[in-house]
Amino acid sequence: MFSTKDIDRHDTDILILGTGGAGMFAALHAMQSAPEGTKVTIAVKGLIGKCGCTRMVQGGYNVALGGGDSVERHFMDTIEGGKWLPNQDMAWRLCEQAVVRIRELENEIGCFFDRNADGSLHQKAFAGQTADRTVHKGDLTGIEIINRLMEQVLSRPVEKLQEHRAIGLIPTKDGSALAGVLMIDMRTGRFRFVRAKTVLMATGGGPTMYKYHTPSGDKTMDGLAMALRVGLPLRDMEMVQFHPTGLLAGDHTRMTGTVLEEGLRGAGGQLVNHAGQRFMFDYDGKGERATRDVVSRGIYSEMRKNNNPDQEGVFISMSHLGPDFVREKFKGMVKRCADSGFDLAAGKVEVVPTAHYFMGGVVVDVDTRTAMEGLYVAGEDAGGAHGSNRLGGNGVANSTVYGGIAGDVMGADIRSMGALRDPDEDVMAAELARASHPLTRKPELVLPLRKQLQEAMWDEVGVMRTEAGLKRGLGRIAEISDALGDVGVAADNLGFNLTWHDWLNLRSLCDISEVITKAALARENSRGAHYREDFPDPGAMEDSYFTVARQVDGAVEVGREDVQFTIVRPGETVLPEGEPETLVAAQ
Amino acid sequence: MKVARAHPLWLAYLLHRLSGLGLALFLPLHFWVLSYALNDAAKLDAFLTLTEIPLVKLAEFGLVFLLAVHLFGGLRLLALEWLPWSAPQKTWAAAAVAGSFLVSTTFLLQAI
Amino acid sequence: MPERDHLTVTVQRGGPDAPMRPQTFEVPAYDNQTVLDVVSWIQQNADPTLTYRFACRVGMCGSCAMMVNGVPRWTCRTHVSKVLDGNAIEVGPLRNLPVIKDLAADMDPFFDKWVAAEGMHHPTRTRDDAIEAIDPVAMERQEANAGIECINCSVCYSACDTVAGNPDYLGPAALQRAWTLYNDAKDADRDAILDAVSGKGGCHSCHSMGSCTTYCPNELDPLSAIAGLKRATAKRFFGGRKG
Amino acid sequence: MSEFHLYMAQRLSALVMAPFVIVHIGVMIYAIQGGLSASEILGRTQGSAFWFAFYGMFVIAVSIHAAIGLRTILGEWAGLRGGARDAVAAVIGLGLLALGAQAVWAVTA
Ligand SMILES: Cc1cc2nc3c(=O)[nH]c(=O)nc-3n(C[C@H](O)[C@H](O)[C@H](O)COP(=O)(O)OP(=O)(O)OC[C@H]3O[C@@H](n4cnc5c(N)ncnc54)[C@H](O)[C@@H]3O)c2cc1C
Ligand code: HEM
Ligand code: SF4
Ligand code: F3S
Ligand code: FES
Repeated sequence: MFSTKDIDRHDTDILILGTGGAGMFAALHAMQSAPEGTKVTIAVKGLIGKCGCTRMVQGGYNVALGGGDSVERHFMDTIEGGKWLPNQDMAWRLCEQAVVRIRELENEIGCFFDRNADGSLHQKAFAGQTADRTVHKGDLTGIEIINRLMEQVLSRPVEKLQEHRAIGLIPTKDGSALAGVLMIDMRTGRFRFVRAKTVLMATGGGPTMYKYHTPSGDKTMDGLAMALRVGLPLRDMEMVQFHPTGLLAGDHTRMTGTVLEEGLRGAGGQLVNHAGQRFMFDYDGKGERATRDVVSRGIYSEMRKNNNPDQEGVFISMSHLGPDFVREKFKGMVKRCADSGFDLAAGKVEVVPTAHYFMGGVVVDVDTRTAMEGLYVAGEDAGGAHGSNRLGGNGVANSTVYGGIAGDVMGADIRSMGALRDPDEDVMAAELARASHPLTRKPELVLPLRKQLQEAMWDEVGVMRTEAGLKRGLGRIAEISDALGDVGVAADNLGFNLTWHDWLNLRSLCDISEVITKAALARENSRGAHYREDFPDPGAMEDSYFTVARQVDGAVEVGREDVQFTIVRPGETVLPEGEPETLVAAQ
Repeated sequence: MKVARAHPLWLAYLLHRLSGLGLALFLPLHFWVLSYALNDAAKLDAFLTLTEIPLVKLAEFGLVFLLAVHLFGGLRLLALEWLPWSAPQKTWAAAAVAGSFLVSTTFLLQAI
Repeated sequence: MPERDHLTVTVQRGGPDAPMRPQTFEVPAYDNQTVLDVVSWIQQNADPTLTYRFACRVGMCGSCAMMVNGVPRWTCRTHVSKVLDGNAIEVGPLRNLPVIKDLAADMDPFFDKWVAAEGMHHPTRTRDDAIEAIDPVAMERQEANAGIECINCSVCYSACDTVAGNPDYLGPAALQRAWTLYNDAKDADRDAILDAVSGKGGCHSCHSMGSCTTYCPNELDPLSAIAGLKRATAKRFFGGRKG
Repeated sequence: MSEFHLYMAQRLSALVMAPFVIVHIGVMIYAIQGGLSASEILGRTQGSAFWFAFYGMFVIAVSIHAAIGLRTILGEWAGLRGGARDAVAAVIGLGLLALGAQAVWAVTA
């Protein structure tokens, strides 16, 4: 129904997809490093700075700023937290550059983070950290970071393509380099192809294919699905981090899945099951204060024991701490719950583990380069820095550090690049056909299929996995994916047509769900966020491998590669001798 | 689509604007009447006897009310804008209205 | 259990090409239901062409603001029971902004004005310098903190009748940001800020009508921030400029 | 004149008027006792340099103040913009000034 002649053509020099911490830092750095006159364009699925997850960061930003803490210590925590799977060079660069980036955020971008009485930055310790390291602005750190970044970007001469959704990476005819990106101008419903010498993909992953999930609604794995289609390798794709306490309010409300903050458990919040009993001590000596993955599995196990269909989750109860205390200490959270009809301070609130962050992503080097010339990936879309688990506070550090690096590198690389590359028109036509496919089918509701996928992923590829379940999951995903091919969207009104985009979202989610499931099958041990009931042991750390998935001839294949211990080997440390194990008083 | 906006400060704004507008419309009339004095004090007197009529009295009351309400409302705004505090605005708005009522009622009582 | 099983929801439809017109839907009622859920239900089940905007679902991104029964609100954080008028709700796009389609407003003018008000940090230091020590309880800092959690949702901008009457007016959120920066010890260019808010449509256009402060879902107080700017500009006029 | 200067002019003229208005209302309350008469008014004011200055400044301030105020209202409620609005406001201001001057002259000369 559409031909490539219907595509608006557009040129730029540097194109950035997404405006989270990664995308915006890339734009700012690209403008600093690129030669005079370079055109920088930002294309984003929502409004600049108002979509994505960086804005939703609550807890804060990990950075070693001395006072006993060191880059080495931050690095060791990151490696141990990731259960020795991280790419060590990436993890090191993350920890090292976070120090520069936080100064940039404060001094150049204008963020103001919480201070101690003496005027220095206040830092606290998230679970899994051996020093008070997390810089924050109350529990609304992301708002401060993204608002300030947004102002800087908006006040500079960047070309802005808002509500432009990337749908396909279009390589050159020989496939060796990227020519540009095909998008939909969502407001008009028209296709637009943007050529660029370098493209940063910073679309932020987002495991929203689970029944319960925390990320913002615009994140649907589009970037990883695009990368998969052009044949790029994706690593650690089985690693989905669940946050233990997502709000459970029924499947008719978008509130379901949103995070109830970690601090509630830290402050003494209790988890009780359907029988009204506390259970976390049955699973871990630290009870509710255990790490995210442990608590998530505890809750998941309790949920399985209960077969009362009216009550799915467990409850978090704060009232024993005194409603006034809770109201005072967790003002924002209590208000949020109250706005949506729950009494967190005096009552109890039903919770479930909720898919929160995606550790997997495109294989990149420490300079954010990919295997395809002209394509760079940073932020949650890139794999490697976190291994099997992301420490609280390392997510936003990762996106801002590597976004900035991507900007620097693109600005430098562009100097040696000649003309814009010409796209492979066949790939373009295929991507166009793919995106307009539903417009040729009989209109039906998209929502039921999305719900089915979310159920399937939660049931079979969720907090605890087995081979049988994963295989069932593959079958269910394939069925849903096929069914989606028959669901149409009315083509007469494509301007800002959310239902068309729901369809495209589900397409990306189905594609990546399959990869997650296959990677989960390939990992026959339990590490970090990935737990196999049939292989509960972590395996020998020295023999650590990571999974690499790629699409070959239309089929997803998953292989394993050995982790290179380029900086530190399991059992060793880069901390100087005699350093205490932890600097945090009581954890 | 209707727009909800009837909160105290907005009403105070509207009152201030309408009173200012009212005064501005009345002012030329006021000047014109006074100018009568230039040619003929008797004419002015004739006009002033009108003020004995209850309806005119009421209008006068309204005028003084407008002036008072605008004065106090204006002082409230000046205080808000230029003094280094921003006390609870609603109280000030209310106080301004109350003050004007007080003054205008005094005036009315005196006039009768 | 909900008392009623359906809500009557009137949605304003249209855009630049089609004049706005109301359309009414019957939407199933649930216990836990926000206005965003209601709007989503219509798009997902009744009319797939309905356009609206949201992202975070929890009151952090400020994308989902709409007029609900005449009041601008974050729809993701507004429980239906709070706004129900009898059994009905009327939802429309934010006021004072161009409509792109249905419930999605064009927020560009809002952000253009944010920038026009010099709503961005003017650095004194670089990434190579240490982070400045700042007394967290200093008066100035408290003043800056007061407005810092604004999520630029444009609710205040939609509530303000000065914006409605004066297209040049920068509006409460942009001006509040300017005031925050003016009080930020780290900001290098306070004069630029005062210049930016003293021009056409600047802080002096505000009539202190306070709809911004009344309706800000974040409980911020742009009214007082704008008064602060007026005070600072007047002070500068009389020669008492501050450091 | 920039918006800011108009603002300052309006606020300063308001400040000037505030005591005048209070005195004015006070005088009225006092004067109205027993009814108003021209001779009473003129007796008080005629030939008085004080009342001349008092009402003179009042008139100047109110002309400035009201003209700027009406200019704002014309913009916001009547949709008048640019030069047209400024011109109308100027005419209003000068008109008020002329009428006011005449009145002051009448009662104090
Ligand atoms: C509730 C919550 C709390 C969190 N708290 C913390 C914390 O305390 N500390 C921490 O370190 N991390 C935290 N994280 C994780 C952190 O938010 C992420 O790691 C980080 O923000 C990711 O940044 P990003 O730039 O990669 O992606 P994002 O900020 O998610 O941005 C992605 C961007 O890509 C755009 N996009 C998506 N698809 C497309 C497309 N097809 N075309 C064009 N644009 C597209 C999106 O609209 C968005 O603008 C939290 C996450 C959530 C959800
Ligand atoms: C007594 C002293 C007075 C004070 C303290 C005062 C104060 C003010 C102030 C502060 C404003 C600005 C309101 C705003 O911009 O929101 C204003 C507006 C106005 N004033 Fe006065 N004023 C006084 C007398 C008068 C008089 C006597 C008149 C009429 C002739 C008048 C007419 C107006 C008008 C028309 C406006 C515009 C209203 C608006 O913009 O909403 N004022 N006044
Ligand atoms: S001040 Fe409040 S209402 Fe206005 S944009 Fe900021 S958060 Fe929204
Ligand atoms: S509502 Fe508008 S007029 Fe001023 S006080 Fe707020 S900006
Ligand atoms: S969806 Fe983000 S504030 Fe409502």
